[in-house]
Amino acid sequence: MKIQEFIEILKSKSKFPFEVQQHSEKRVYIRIARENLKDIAIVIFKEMNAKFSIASGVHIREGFEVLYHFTFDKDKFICTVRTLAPHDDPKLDSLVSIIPGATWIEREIYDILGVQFLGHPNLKRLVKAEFLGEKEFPFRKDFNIKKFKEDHGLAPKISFIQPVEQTVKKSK
Amino acid sequence: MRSIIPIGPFHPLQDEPENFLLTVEGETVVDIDVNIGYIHKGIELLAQQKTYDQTVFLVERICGICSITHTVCFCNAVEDLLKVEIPERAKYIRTILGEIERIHSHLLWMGLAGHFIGYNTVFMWTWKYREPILDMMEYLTGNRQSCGMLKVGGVRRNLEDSRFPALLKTLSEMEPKIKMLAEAVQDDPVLKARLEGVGVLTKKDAIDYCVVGPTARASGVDIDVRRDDPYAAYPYLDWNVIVLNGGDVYSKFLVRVLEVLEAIKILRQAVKQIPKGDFLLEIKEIPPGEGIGRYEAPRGEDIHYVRSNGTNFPERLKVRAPSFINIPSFTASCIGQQIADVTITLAAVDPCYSCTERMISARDLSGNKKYSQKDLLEISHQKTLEISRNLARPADLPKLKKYL
Amino acid sequence: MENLVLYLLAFLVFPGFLFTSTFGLVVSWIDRKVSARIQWRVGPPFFQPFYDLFKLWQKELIIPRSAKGMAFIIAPFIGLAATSLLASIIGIINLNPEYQFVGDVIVIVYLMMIPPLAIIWGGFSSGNPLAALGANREIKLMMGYELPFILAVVTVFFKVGSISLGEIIQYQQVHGALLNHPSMLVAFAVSLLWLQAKLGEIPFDISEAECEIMEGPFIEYSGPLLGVYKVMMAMLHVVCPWFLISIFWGGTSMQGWGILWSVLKFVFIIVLVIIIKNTNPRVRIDQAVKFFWGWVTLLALIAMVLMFLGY
Amino acid sequence: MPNLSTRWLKKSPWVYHVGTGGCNNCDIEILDCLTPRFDVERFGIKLVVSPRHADVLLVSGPVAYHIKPRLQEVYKQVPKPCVVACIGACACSMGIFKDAYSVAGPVDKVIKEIDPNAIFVYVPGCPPKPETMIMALVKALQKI
Repeated sequence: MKIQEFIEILKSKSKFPFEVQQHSEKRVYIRIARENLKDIAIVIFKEMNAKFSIASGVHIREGFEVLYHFTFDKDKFICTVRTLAPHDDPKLDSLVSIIPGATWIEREIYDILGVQFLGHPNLKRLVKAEFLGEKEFPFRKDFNIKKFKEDHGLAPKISFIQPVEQTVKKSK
Repeated sequence: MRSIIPIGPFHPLQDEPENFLLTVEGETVVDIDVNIGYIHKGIELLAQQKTYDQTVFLVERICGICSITHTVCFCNAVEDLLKVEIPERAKYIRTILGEIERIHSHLLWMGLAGHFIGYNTVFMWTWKYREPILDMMEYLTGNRQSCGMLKVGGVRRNLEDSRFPALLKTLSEMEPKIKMLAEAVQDDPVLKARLEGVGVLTKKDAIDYCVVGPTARASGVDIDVRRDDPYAAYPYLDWNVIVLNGGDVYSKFLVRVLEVLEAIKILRQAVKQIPKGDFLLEIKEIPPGEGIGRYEAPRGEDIHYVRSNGTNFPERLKVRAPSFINIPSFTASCIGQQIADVTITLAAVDPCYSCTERMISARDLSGNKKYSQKDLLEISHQKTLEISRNLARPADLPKLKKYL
Repeated sequence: MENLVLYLLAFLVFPGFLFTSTFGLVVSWIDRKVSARIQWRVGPPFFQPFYDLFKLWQKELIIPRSAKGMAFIIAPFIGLAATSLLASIIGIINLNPEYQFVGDVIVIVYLMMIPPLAIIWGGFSSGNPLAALGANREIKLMMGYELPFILAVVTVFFKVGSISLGEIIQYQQVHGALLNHPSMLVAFAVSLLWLQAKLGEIPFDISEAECEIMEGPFIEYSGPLLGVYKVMMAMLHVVCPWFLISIFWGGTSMQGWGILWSVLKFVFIIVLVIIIKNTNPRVRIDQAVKFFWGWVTLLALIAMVLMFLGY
Repeated sequence: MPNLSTRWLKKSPWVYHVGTGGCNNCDIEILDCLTPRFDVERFGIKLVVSPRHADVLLVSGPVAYHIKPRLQEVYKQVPKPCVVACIGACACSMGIFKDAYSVAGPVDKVIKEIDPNAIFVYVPGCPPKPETMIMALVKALQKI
């Protein structure tokens, strides 16, 4: 199955619009609206037997972009589905009910970017459990590491080595 | 009676801190929780403050054992972004380094596996066999691990042709020893009794949990990035993907032994076929865009996602290490096992926490239970109190309570 | 009064505490050195066990808050005292079989159960779940290995027709070592397996498996108390083989070439233990108990049947 | 000070290994020291599995935020006198992870918070070679 064939099959099976951007022979990116996320996951994961690899969340100007990477091992290409959650309403449908392996990564994205996943069975904070505030998300662009480190007492105080007073006896 | 056995955070089972909470009935495990995240450092965020050249050194330090893995994977991702083809010689050099790393990583695991089941002689012998390979790494690149050889667009330094004969000599000295090890594993009745049928991960579970690498291949799932998404010089070489159907620790052990033999085969061909010429492609600038790199690490498939905005610094780097996907499969393979078998089952995945935790901390896999340090202490205190109640006279109880 | 002084000397100096512990530490050096040689290493220097012990003696003693203080402290000393007593009884009777008393073998077998019991007590009292698990395993293992061993000892009783160690040794001085009989050889093999488990060596070091439960019962012990345990284990490495030599292999003699021959017998048993230790992985507790109650007990019964048949 | 305790400590240092967020490199090099090529048992050095038995803490890696209280707890459990050996560039100075947001500080800073008089040995390198570690330990024990 080449990427063109894959796109054709996808077009015939899905009833919603999507935008295709072919990067190279092995990589293809598909942009969809966030309402259709679950439908496309069902088509790709359940019907076309792709392997779910990982999702990445990026903070861009328009909002939070989440990319789901699906690998087709036999056909030697990766299909990446990208979708956008806007700033004022950072919410996406959770894929856990379709792909059990997405549990950890959705929690991670929730944790670092603050994107809510609707329908996730156990959406809790992960990495910043104890020391980051509820509204502090390290991967957002407005996160200031320097200020954060100073607030939490993590900043290493730069101290130059004090010159040792040398008591050299001058010979008279 | 149910009780909870914490393994870790500091436990000789792993060199790295992690925490497993085993709920046991007698000696049988009925539930397992995985707590990781003790060594989360935030490498992905740190990468955004470093230039592409510096990031190579940073990803090298995601994991010391997979230092070549992550660097090659990152370079693959950036080269995918740039859509460039690197020089042939660089491809071969990457292959050679990667396979040397695979051999030393697998031997390392085998030794540790022997150590976990109390077979220290195996530990010492495999690590003795591993030393010449590390020596070769030092001879070729200048450092035993974390050699800093990779650069976007090729490799930073050349491997001199005059040094390859020494590599071939080491390999031919190693091969009979590895074969002996493979035979010893197949023949030793005690080792077999201890490993066979332990911690079985069925093929269905393997597909459901999306496991990768030797863990998947031992369960009969035929995946290998070197063949499925070729990078470096693998398309030009002749080798086999090892797939076994057992799914138990014994199969995982055997897959790794056989993969070492395959790696020796690959190395011999690569050294023979390596072309002369350029080894570094000059990269002037990195345009806006995104790229995905894949690499077959000793532990499984590694994926890097890089997004550039045209500046010197990557806008986003996402790392998915193989252990991240493999660790959840503990739930499938550990429940119903004996405590004595759990350690080797956990180790059989060859979990690498440095890789996994560059961004993630997982808690409470089963979803409903979570014990804090305090709860655990409380539980263990209750248990000791109960035991002492059974052992001691009633008159002593107030005294005992004082100590608890 | 004079007797009391002599008894005290026997208990504290020779062949009791001082002699056995010194000899035991040398044995533990042999253990580490031979293991190292098998693993292609050089191994520690000769005085290493002594250095370790002196260092432990100088270290700080920490009693964890969760531990039950008195039991935690007393347990190792009880084990040590029992082992010293064992050493003096076995040693004196070996020196002069006239000092026997009726049923001393039974006393010895009972006393040999005290060191593991001390470990179990210490483990439970330290209030650590892993230590409790290790102690738990030690109990199961003890139940496993004592049965076949007692059967083997009973076989000796029937063969000699006596239950005192002195008479067993005297019988062997007259009729030659019991090992010359096939039935006794089988019983000796059973006892060697018992020895391996008793000394807590691989493949039966289940209770203190370092990779699974981190030294088990010893996990919370530090400094001098750990040192006491170390000495106790070292002494057990002398006492248990010595007992086996006494009842199966003609005992030890302290005169002329007899000393050399006794030491050779001893070294043979110890090296056998070390080799078994280094060529086997650890077994699971259920496998170990099944092994002892199944195959080893069967072997002990075979020995008994052979003995009654006159072999 | 010619203390009796340190005299024997030199002869038999038992080490306990704590990984606090390094990249594994130093950890496996520490294990390498035990194996036939280097064999630290020659010097009486032994890897123990419980901090209660330890004389030397080998700490590898920058101290990640989550591991900080655990490291301090382990340090409290070690019977004194003991030595803390910072293995690798990260443990000595946080190395490449200096700017990371979840790193609490180098090892000496973290341990000095609970015990200002702790004794430290620094073994720089990324990763330090096993020979370096052995030399550092032997030298450090000669000095105390």
